[in-house]
Amino acid sequence: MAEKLEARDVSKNYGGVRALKNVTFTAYRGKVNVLVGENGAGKSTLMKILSGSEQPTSGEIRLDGEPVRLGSPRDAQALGIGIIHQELSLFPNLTIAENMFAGRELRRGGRFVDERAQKRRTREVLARLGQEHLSPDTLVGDLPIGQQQLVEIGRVLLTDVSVLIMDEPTSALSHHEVDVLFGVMAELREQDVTVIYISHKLDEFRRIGDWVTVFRDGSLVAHESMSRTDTGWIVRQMVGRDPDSLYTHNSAPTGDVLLEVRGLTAEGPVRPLVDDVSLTVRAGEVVGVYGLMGAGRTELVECLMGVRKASAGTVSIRGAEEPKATVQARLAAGLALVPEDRQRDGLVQTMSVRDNILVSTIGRFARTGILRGERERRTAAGQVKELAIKIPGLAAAVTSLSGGNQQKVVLARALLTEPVVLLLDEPTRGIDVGAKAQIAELMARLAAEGYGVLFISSELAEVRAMADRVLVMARGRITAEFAAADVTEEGLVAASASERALS
Amino acid sequence: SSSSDDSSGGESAAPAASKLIVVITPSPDNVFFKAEQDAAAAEAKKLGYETLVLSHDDDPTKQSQEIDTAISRKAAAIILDNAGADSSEAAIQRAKDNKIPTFLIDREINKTGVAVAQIVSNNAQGAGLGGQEFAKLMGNKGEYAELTGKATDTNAGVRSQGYHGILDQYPDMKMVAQQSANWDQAEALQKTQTILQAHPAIKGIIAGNDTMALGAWAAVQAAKKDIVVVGFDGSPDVVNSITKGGIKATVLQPASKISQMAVQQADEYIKNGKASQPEKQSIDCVLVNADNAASVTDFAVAGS
Amino acid sequence: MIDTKVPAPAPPAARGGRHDTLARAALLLLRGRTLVVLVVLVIFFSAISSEYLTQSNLILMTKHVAINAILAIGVTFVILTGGIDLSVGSIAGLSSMVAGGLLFTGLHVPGGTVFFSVAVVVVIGIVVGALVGAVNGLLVTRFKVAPFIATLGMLYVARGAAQLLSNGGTFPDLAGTDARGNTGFHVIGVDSWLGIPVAVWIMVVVAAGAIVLTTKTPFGRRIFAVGGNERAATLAGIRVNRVKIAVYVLSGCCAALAGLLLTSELGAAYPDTATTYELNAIAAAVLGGTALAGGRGTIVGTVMGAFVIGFLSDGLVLVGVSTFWQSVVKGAVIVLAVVTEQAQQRLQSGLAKRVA
Amino acid sequence: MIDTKVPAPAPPAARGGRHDTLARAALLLLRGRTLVVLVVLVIFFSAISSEYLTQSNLILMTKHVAINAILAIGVTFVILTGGIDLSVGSIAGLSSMVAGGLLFTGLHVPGGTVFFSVAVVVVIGIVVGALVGAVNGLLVTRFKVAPFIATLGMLYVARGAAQLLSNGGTFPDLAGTDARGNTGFHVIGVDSWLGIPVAVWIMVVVAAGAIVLTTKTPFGRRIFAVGGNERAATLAGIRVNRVKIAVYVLSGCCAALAGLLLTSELGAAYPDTATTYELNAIAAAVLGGTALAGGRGTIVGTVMGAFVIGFLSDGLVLVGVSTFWQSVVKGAVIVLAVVTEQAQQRLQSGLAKRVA
Ligand SMILES: Nc1ncnc2c1ncn2[C@@H]1O[C@H](COP(=O)(O)OP(=O)(O)OP(=O)(O)O)[C@@H](O)[C@H]1O
Ligand SMILES: Nc1ncnc2c1ncn2[C@@H]1O[C@H](COP(=O)(O)OP(=O)(O)OP(=O)(O)O)[C@@H](O)[C@H]1O
Ligand SMILES: [Mg+2]
Ligand SMILES: [Mg+2]
Repeated sequence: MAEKLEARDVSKNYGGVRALKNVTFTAYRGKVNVLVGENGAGKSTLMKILSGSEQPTSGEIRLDGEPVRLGSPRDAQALGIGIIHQELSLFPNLTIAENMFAGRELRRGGRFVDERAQKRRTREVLARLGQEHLSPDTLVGDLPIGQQQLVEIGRVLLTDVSVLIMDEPTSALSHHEVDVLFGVMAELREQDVTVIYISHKLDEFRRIGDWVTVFRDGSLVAHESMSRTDTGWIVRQMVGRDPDSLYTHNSAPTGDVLLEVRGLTAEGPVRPLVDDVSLTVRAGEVVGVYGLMGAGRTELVECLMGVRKASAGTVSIRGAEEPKATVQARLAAGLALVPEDRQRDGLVQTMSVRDNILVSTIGRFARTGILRGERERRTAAGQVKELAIKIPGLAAAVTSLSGGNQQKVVLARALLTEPVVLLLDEPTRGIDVGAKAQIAELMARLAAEGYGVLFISSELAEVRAMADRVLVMARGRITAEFAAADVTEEGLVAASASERALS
Repeated sequence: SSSSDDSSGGESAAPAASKLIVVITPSPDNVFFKAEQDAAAAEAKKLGYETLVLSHDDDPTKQSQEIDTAISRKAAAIILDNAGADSSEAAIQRAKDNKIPTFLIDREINKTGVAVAQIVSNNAQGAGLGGQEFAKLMGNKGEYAELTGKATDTNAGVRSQGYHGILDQYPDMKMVAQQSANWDQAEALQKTQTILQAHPAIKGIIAGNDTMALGAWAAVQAAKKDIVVVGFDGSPDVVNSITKGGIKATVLQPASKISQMAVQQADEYIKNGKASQPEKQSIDCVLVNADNAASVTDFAVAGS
Repeated sequence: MIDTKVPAPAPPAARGGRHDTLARAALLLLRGRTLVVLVVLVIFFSAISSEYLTQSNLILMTKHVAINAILAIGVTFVILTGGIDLSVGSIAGLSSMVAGGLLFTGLHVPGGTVFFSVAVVVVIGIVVGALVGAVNGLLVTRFKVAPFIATLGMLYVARGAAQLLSNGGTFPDLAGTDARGNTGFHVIGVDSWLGIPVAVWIMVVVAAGAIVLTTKTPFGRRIFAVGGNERAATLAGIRVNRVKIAVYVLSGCCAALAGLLLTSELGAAYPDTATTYELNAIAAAVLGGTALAGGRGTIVGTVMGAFVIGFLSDGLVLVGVSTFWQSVVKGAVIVLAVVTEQAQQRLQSGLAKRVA
Repeated sequence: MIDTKVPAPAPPAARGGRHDTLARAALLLLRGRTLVVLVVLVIFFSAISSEYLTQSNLILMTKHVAINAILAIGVTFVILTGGIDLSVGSIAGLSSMVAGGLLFTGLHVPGGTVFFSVAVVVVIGIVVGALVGAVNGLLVTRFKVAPFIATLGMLYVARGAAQLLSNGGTFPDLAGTDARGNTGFHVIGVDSWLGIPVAVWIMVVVAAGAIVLTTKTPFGRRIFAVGGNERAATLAGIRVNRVKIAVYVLSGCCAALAGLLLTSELGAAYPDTATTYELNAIAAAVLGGTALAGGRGTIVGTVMGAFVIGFLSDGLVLVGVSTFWQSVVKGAVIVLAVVTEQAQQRLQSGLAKRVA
């Protein structure tokens, strides 16, 4: 088997943090090389080094056996290495077509941009990704995050790459889109392209991967042909324990209705984004909302939280209607939201871990108007311990955490507001199995303590495992409802493609 | 002078259709220019003209655009306190090309034959008076500082030279600091305070105009020192200070009188099609000190 | 400062509808945004003064607009990348003084004084602007100085340099002499061609070039990319630093050109040329819909913005509003124009929905 | 303009090391950032002039710094939320004229003229600043006008209003009379207490208050959150609009206070008071490490920045540098100070690594 791209003895330090410790990693030509590991294990760091956007502290990179210098993303591109970054790197102010060709525009007459050709090829790529209905002239900033991810993927497909790195490309994709993407990857493999694929979705990558490499704590702990592994083995390598109790299922008895939504509607540019939605969440209940990308689930929770204006409908919390529909009022009434896009809506990037955890409830830490630092520190430290957030210190910049740990910071903030009903929008997106298990456990625990939990997920396995009750959304409407016992994959998939509202 | 000929020459100016006189001066937030504007506008009204009063804020470009406006409104005449001796010429020429006569007040330009009249107070003579009085007040000896106006303004240079024409003749008078305070009161205050730090033995401060003199005086008062301050303009605030024994002297420019003269000459020019006076007319300044301050009102000394 | 105020334009209409020709027309009108404000201004002033809407006054006002429009176009390039250029007024002053000095006193070299032809002087003036712009660009990219600070520093340095060139004095006569072979500087600022001032032609050429550059070339796309998401631009292999340096150079060139036009019009170069013009230039860009956060804006909008500001100022002068009120009205209109635009945009996306 | 230039602070040292006491000391020194520039300036000027480092000159320079520092503290609040306030100079001018008018001509009411005591006049002056700030805040929040434009408009409007109050004139004498019960305005700008000018005491109080507000109160945290990520702040339940209005009001109050100090010191109110002071105030904030993108900065840094600018300007006057060179040097030092800071920060994070 031919080694295509190798990292030899690579280390990377960020200040005091050792993100990679003497890692030697090999990607084979014409194979799908899967990389897995817990949040913060160093996967993205290695990929950034292989694509030229970070420099290793020590070690060397070899391409086709030759040592190469990857001083910038340009160098890597010139050598045929393309990457889809974990954090989307698109231009919200440009159209899809412009995004696809940013930095390498097609030219006409040598001097001008050939827009026609760009749009044509953009349409081709969109069609290849099953998005033929998207116009190349749409502004990327107007797209939901899932379609943005597809644009990001499309951009790399347009280049002539011999190595394609994909850092969690499917985190925002629906089942169907993942299938399309895997089809594309299979084609690429046929064309002898080397794919490096990072994912936290065990069941997914087992379908496509040829080789699997496991990272833990900045080191490479295992490297094996996919056929010689099973899910249990991978999880054992990752978290160092047995995977039997991955998802904790809630078993708390249900109590009073905590959240009651009647006829909630939010207008959209074309049709209502949220269309006459009614639902209830009871104490001790974990309700999952399943649906495809664009189903309007994010909009639903945004309306509930008061970030988005509803045009009709009522929201009652603990039996009392909350008419003001501002974020403050809904927070006070007992709702808290962990948003889907943590970079955009969750984190305050300029603040420390501590300040991010406390920002919603900061008013509580003041006596006669002055903050009490010790209480702040203790509370934040308590949350860090409770949610097992991996941080260098409370004063560390929140941007220096890995994605999963950032997610936990936002969760910690929401929990501090002492909500009655917790709204979680894709809480497990980009989170490793260990953390997923923790979040499942946490949801179960909260339910047991008498909270209500409403969570959004696009992963079938996850909704099935974690929810007591599953609502399915399509085109802004609730199209089906299942009790935990009755959930079937077929039922969910059929309902999420349904046109008819559940009456 | 010879220049008045070519401007009044053959063009038998048909009685101007327009009865509009455009008055353009620096910003009226300096009382001096305010007095200038008011006097010109009043005189023009008295003679039956409409007026358009504009301010160029010492920006020749803005002035040029305002002259364009005067041209497009077909003004009968322009009364102008210009924004720069050299940078105003082209615009005035443009007015002339469009048969609109310009009457300069307060500040000259470096060329003749473009404007019909240049009625200015004699800054050099005035500065001489101011310098003399300053030397006398200092007893012809001691350290002093000078605050000059905006370096790009001609009058700042003329006045400074006028002061030095006198002061440099006294070997015992020593200028230890010279700074531009850009005609500004607050800047004069802070710069004077700093200068007094560097040179505690200073006995006098001579300023290029009255606002700077007021700023310097505030600094002197705060430092509780006995220092002679002399200004230039004859503005009411400084005259008032002189009567109270604060600032010691200033040089009065007859602003209102100059404006009135300019409007009257414009009126004659409009009616007769030629200039009644030579182009360059210089009006002498008057020294104001404790002796005559009481008789000064609105830029004029009673009885002069 | 992050400015997320400018709402994303509504997604383009996908399907045609029937009875909405009216809504469609209204939409077209509203897309013209700043144009509406301009039209209101013109109607207002021509109601007050019969002189306002004459051909000669319109030409005159357009000539006055030209200077600010050229400055504003340069600044727009910089703002599109997410930067700002506060030094354009000072650059205009500096290149004015350089050109003035070369025309009036010539260049002293060992063995005498050299005079250049007007064309060479103009080129040198623009090169000076480009160089100062390059320094701004280097400060922002290589030395990582915030654009606001780098160009604020340059505002002082370039102005000081302009004053030092003549020790504060004015170069009074730029007509040149035949003997020196440097006559004709008045052409760009004073003369007309086909009844339109040359300065206006120059503005048209600059604007046309800038429109092509921003909308039709790869470089233009990269400007928007850098302003939209700098990190993504780097990852996409765009040489972000080069793009940034280039926009400051462009801005410097435009500023220098504006300074030369002003100087030619005045027939004299003085070191305070174009003081505080940077604020008007930035205001024109933002009035025209350029977002200070970068990534959004058009040259056409900027030029419209310059027209609004210029037609307003000249109108106030023409009808004889007092200086103090001019200041108040100008400030109020700048704000109102933007507020109106917000309202328009809301209306616009409402209409877009109906049309769709 | 997005400014991501200020690198994230290095993570604090997690584990102690042994032989790095030296590195640790160097690190402490470098955390003082702007302080280093200030020290260099002081050493430089006192080497040239023996008067520079005298007690009386230090007191005087600090008094001059006070005005700009107070303006800059106000502006810092606004910049921390990601906005900008260009109107502070004009607000200072307006409140100066309001106070001057009340002291000199009194308030005309039906039946006569009312004079207020100095304390009341000062309060009214500050309330005027607060109101103008509130208008800025409303424009930015409710009408969604970009802060740059809203406050640029206000720059013109407030200045015009100040001029209209006296029709351009100066209120020459603010001493008041016993009969009117309005003497004592000189206290804040002229007098001293314990050998230190009252203006300096006021600056110390304002700075102390601002430090407590930004670092020790929930409101301060919210300012940083809004500046760091407005959407996240909204979702975290922060009333973003209230916070923004509040910072503009604070900025208006600080500007008004600075205007009153300046007026008291001059003993006269004129409508051009504090023209263009906004640039110095913003420069001080940015020199002190405040990021124009919002979310990062300290009041201590801002005050240090004001000291750098003030000590530099006064030093140049003291040693008798010509006006033109003052402009050049000032611009160069502003840029250099920021460049130096970049270098320091790189060095600093290098050291932090060693210490960690
Ligand atoms: N710019 C940075 N500064 C400091 N530390 C960093 C930086 N980037 C990453 N790290 C640290 O490096 C380690 C590895 O991070 P990396 O992003 O590579 O993890 P990952 O395996 O991709 O995790 P995830 O699955 O959550 O994406 C983490 O501990 C993280 O905190
Ligand atoms: N494929 C699509 N075609 C047309 N419009 C779409 C599509 N995808 C998304 N949208 C638009 O975005 C809206 C909601 O998208 P969004 O992704 O926020 O919903 P969601 O259910 O939260 O999905 P996600 O799984 O991404 O969280 C849709 O109602 C629609 O207006
Ligand atoms: Mg990662
Ligand atoms: Mg969603």
